[in-house]
Amino acid sequence: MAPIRIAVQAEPFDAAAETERLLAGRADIGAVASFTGYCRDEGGRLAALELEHYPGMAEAEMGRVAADAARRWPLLGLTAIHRHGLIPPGGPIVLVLAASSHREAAFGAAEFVMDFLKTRAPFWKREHLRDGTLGPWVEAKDTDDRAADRWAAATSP
Amino acid sequence: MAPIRIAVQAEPFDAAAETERLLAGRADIGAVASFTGYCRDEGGRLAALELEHYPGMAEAEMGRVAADAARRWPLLGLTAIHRHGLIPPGGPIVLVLAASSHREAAFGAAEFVMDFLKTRAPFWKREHLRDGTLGPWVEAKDTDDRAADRWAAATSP
Amino acid sequence: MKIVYFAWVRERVGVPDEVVDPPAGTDTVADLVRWLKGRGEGYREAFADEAVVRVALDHVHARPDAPLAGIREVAFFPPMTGG
Amino acid sequence: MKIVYFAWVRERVGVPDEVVDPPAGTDTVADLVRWLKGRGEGYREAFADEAVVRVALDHVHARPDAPLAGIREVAFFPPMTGG
Repeated sequence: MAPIRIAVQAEPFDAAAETERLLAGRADIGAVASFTGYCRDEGGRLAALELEHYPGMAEAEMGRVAADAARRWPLLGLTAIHRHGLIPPGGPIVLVLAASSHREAAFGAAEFVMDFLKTRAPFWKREHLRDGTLGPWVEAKDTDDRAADRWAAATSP
Repeated sequence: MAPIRIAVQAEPFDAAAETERLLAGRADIGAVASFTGYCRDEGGRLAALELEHYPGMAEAEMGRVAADAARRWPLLGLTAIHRHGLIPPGGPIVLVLAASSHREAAFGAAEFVMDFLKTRAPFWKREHLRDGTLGPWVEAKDTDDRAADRWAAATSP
Repeated sequence: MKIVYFAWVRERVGVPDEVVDPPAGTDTVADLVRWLKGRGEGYREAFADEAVVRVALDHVHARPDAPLAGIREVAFFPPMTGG
Repeated sequence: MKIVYFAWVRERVGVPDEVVDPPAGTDTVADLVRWLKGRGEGYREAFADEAVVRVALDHVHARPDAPLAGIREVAFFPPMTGG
């Protein structure tokens, strides 16, 4: 099983350092696919996103999603980090890194993990607006459920 | 059209700096998908990969692939950097970064660019072996042609 | 049994967590929700659309018909919007 | 007209590039390959399997039936293996 690293933290992550950690001491990795999700300013409306999470379950569920990916693709490493707390526009929210010998597995696993983090990891976004008021909780998107569902239909590689 | 940056160079690239360059001064980017390809040691057999390229056409073809991706997905930035020369095991060969508001476009564009760089950009790999001899030119893989071909079949998003 | 609430479910209920002692016969998640809705206006608002509220038992996603026997922590929350 | 060669096509031909003056009637890429194969053993080896060797005209991928009129640089090379 590939080395899996899961973290839930308030502070920003360092994607370059996390990539180095995946690669350290090995020369069998041919491909690293990564995804970073950022807070958008929504056309200047947003002062920040607040991310509430369920401590304990967030790590556990991210670990389950990562283990599913590691069973599905021949991975050489998988890292998933999700932040909580107040994140200003432009700030990073989530990082997923997937390492493999070949690019198909790296891309597949990174997309899979992102799709399931969105629909299964217990995090909730709320908008803080530029006018000082508290905006609504962000609503879940049907497109995210469909993105996650497509993996059930796909043949396992 | 998204800002497109193409580079063909001997020296290593800095993925973190390239990501910063994509993000600089804007807060409408919600997603950056990236791919880095590395030289594998092939079980200890390899001393280095030599990458020959066709100067001028390499940049032109990478630019055409990137422009195709930018027409196909709503991108906010796209970077593709390919190295040439001798690259030791563990060394980075190629970097693709795709920025968008949402993750589907970022992942799709990064995969598309990698698939077409593999089959269309004029680079050729040759193995330098640990025993000091020059190994064979790497043969093109049918799986790479099939990976590129699937985009013709896929419905444009 | 400890119950924890998150996001707008937490806001409507009015507390982030509580320890409850539901009556005998509260065997499933659905039974627990029915009992909670009898406890006040906030609970009724939180569970107004039961199909929307998600539940986890001891940190694992579960369905309304899941049994509560042996469970230490029940969590109620809206659909997730992380990532 | 300048011709450039890469990877094992270059090695078999024996030079990285050359300027050639093919005879009248050399209208397409296929005509040029036929003429080159008459120039010596290295060329015959390089183009032994014509279906494998790729061609680009002025930095753009092309097919064997592509016309050469107005082209300044023709490139021959194996299937690409970058990325």
